[in-house]
Amino acid sequence: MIIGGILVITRKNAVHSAMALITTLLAQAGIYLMLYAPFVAGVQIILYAGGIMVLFLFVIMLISIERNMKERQFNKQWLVGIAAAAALGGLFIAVYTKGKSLFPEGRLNFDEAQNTQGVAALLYDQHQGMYMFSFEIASLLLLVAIIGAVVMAKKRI
Amino acid sequence: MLHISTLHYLVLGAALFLLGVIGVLTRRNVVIVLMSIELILNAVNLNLVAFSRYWQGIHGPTALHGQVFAIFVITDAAAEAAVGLGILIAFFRNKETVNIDEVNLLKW
Amino acid sequence: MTDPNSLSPLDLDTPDKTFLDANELVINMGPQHPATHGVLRVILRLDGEKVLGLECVIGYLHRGVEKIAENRTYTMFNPYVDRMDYVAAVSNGLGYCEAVEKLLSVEAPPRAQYIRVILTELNRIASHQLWLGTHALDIGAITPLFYTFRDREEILKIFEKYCGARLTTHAFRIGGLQYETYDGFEKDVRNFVSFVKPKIDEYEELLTTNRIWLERTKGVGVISGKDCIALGVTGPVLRASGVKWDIRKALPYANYKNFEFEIPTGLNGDTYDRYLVRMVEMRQALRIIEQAVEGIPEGPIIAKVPKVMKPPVGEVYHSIEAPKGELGYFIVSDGSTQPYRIRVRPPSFVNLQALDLMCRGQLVADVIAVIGTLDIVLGEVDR
Amino acid sequence: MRWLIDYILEYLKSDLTPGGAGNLFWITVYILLVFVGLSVAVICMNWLERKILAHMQVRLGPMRVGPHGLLQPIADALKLLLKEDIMPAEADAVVFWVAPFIVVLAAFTVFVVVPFGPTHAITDMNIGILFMLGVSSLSVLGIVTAGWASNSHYPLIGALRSSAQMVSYEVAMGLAVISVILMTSLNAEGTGTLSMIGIVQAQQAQHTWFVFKFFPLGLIGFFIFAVAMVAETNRAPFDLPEAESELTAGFHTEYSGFRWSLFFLAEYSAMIAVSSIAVTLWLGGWLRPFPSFHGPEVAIPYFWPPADPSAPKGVLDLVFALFPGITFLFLGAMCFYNTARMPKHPLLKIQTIGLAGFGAVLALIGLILFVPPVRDRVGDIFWFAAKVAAFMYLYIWYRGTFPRYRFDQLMKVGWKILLPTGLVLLILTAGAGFLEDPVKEWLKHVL
Repeated sequence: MIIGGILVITRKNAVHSAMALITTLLAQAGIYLMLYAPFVAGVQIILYAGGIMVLFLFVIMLISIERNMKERQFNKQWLVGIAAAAALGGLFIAVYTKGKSLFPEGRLNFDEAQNTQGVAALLYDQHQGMYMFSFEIASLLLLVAIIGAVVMAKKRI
Repeated sequence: MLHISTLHYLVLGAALFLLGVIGVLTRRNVVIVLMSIELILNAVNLNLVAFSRYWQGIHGPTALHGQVFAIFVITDAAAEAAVGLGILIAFFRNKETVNIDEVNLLKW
Repeated sequence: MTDPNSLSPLDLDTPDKTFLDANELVINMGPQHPATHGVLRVILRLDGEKVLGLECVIGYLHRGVEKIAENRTYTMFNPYVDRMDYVAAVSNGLGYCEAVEKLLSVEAPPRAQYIRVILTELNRIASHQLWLGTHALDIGAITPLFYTFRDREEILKIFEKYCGARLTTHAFRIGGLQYETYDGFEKDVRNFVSFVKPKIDEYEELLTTNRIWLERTKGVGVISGKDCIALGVTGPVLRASGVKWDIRKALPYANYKNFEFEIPTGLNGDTYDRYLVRMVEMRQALRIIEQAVEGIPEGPIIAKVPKVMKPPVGEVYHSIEAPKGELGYFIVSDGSTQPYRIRVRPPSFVNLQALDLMCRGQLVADVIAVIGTLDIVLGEVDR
Repeated sequence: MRWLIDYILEYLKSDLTPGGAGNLFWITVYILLVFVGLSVAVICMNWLERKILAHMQVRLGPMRVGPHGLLQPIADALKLLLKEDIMPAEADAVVFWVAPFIVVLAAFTVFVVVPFGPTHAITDMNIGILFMLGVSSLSVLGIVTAGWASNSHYPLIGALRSSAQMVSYEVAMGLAVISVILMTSLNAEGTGTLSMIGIVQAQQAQHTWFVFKFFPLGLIGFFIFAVAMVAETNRAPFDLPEAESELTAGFHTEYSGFRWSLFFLAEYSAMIAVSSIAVTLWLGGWLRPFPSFHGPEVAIPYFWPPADPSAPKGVLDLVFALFPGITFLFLGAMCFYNTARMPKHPLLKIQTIGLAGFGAVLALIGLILFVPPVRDRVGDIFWFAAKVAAFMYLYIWYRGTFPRYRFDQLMKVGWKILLPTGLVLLILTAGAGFLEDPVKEWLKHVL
């Protein structure tokens, strides 16, 4: 997964990057399964790997990339960028070493079959569902995104 | 046998996040920058799901708030990718490049 | 009618700058393309999938038939015409023989006339069947091809029994026929008529009300009657645009005036109408054949023609209604045994000129449908 | 050694899928079985398509290799394997190599959750249908990359077309599937299921196939899915990506030999996969026709008692249980009939013997299927396979009958007809499910 991530940001060819990202995403779906989150895993496969990545590949193919490949791949602030990232990494390491004792070791086993229903209950149920409103907002967001994307990409409106 | 605890997932998430950050900050190709953003979102998702499981350990199997959040994040990522790529196409049509350094005009 | 600012083939070399934003994308279709019916090359100017214009590049099958005629005697040239529109060889032969007969001022005896009509109409059906099969194949329906080929086989069998050849028949001679009909010719023809009638219903059943077929053909490649006349388009294409023009009725040749038949016309001039017109034409051809078989008179099959043909000095133009449109022969004689010049007016060649007009504003997939519906034979286009 | 045998035998007593029981040995066995079965099915499908299409088109089809061309697919496979594997010089080597494998992997992985019977599935995932849709959508990636890596115009256009087509029709497909998932939730607890086995069990519990549920609604959903699945697998009349008259062969134009055969394999197994989704969701999966009618209980036919004493003992049960065996016997009899019709010619002697042998094998399989333990276990698989086979026949039939859609028309059908219909259907299904019980109550009240 990490290898996939590294490949994503280092490949010259955008298609190769996309393939690496797909690998990463699928690996992540596997990790979700390990975390007893099969519904999220399924959504991950359908939406990310099946939907978003196809979109990416589409765009990569629409815009010709041959010329870009000959150009410099990294921008001028690459040193600064890596330094910033390293600083962030240092922060993470510090936090995790400090907080290591907070997390319990050991495995928890749950009934997988309840997962989807549980997620759905949180989203839709009248009594426990606390995310109903957010869900509607998300659908609105998607609508806005559709309109935005169409407006942006259309040649003549 | 080493048991995988929440921390391991967090570390993995952090690593992915860092890779994403590096990608966003250093690459010039807009497509790859967008893909790096996806990577960041995924890292966050991983954390959310891992925490959700941690939370389940404390509050019982129906405490799936993290997973619900992850689904929201995926939704958001889809919207972001669509709009981002739309902008990219519009941009490419006008300037015939996908180089992010060239994106320096507020209007054309 | 080529557009003066249409591009020359050389323009293909200019690279399409951007795939996405190219206002014009130039694509070369053919000459080795499965849907161009042989060796037609079409240069398409596209906006996305929309056709802005196109240019046909022809000549890949040029054999100089007209030039050959100048070095052959009238009799010797007769077989060559079969090779032009090789799916309707009998019609070509009929046109040529009648043109020369006109030049010589002879007339074929009535028995020969009747048999000529039968064979020509049989060939019209065969040609339309071949067109239907390949046209449907281009649009994606594979099955009609096999049905039409199965039934066309029966026609070819009759030809083979009659003159020994299936495709390039060389059935007629100047002045009449070479061969007397074989025993059972009339029975074969009658059997064929009753055999093929339900088969035509079968083709129609497969296609006429097929939703996808309707969507692919209705409103595709529309051409108005006025444009057809301006471009000289003839045949089913012209009739589908609503112009009632059929040389068999308008300038009767052979003995078509003896037969009762109708000329189908379309309303919209689109691909679907052309399809319907051809389907009706097949039925009308069967009607003519039925009448002709009933009325074959006894008598000689060839008029008195000199062994060595030396037509008087002069020129003659004679045209017939071939399956694809008006097939005309313009013959100039200098009094010798060889024609001074023969010019063929091939229907396919003239009809092909309408392709550009019919395809403008359509999609790429429609270009294939339109090429199919024009029913061109490259052997005739290039000669 | 002892524990291993126990481990193996233990599973046979359980009524779980191997994945559910967590039994690695049987998982492996099932995976191998499914893989081999699928490959054989693809081979049969190849032969059948050529034969059936040929007979629809008044031709004979393959007749040379083996009796009635029975060995033709094997000859084809051999030819493909021995062919030179050409890679265009300008192609992107890695992607070009990987693309066919992505497609094949996506097509085969789907079968992990396909339920051939209540216990005959590799595993029963609780997100089964989601998994199937997701993984089958991954094949788009393979197709896009294949088209792109070929670095040629026609494959690229073909790939773009086919991916646009697949993505569009996935939406309609998903809506139709959701309406079924809604139907599964109409039970006492009010909880639906995404599991493939669960969906079939819901149909069993509700005593109806979902095609007939809420009468026109289930049928409409099924129809939407049936159209979308043809488009999804790029078959006629939606075979634009492979439109020969326009784009030669679509995204796999530049492929040859083994790699091309992988695409071929993937196409056919994807067809089987989507058909099995349709069968599971609408046509009651492994359930035999009229699963809730057992007929009068009879004792006479019980000279072959079923292995499971608790199984229903109706006449209909027995009749349907004998079906698989009878089918194979019938096929065997057909072979013998054709053997008798074979022209008597010394050159055809081997062919005649081969056909007779094939008939004998089929008849033997038929006889084995009558043996009670086998009969009980195989019945489910037989019905499932029979329903899938009906879909395969439909595929061939479409191909023989329909012209091809134009690309804009295809998109119009997907977005303007199927998608709105699917949305309305979803709302109506939800409404019907909501109103079902009140209306029943009301009717009881009124009557």
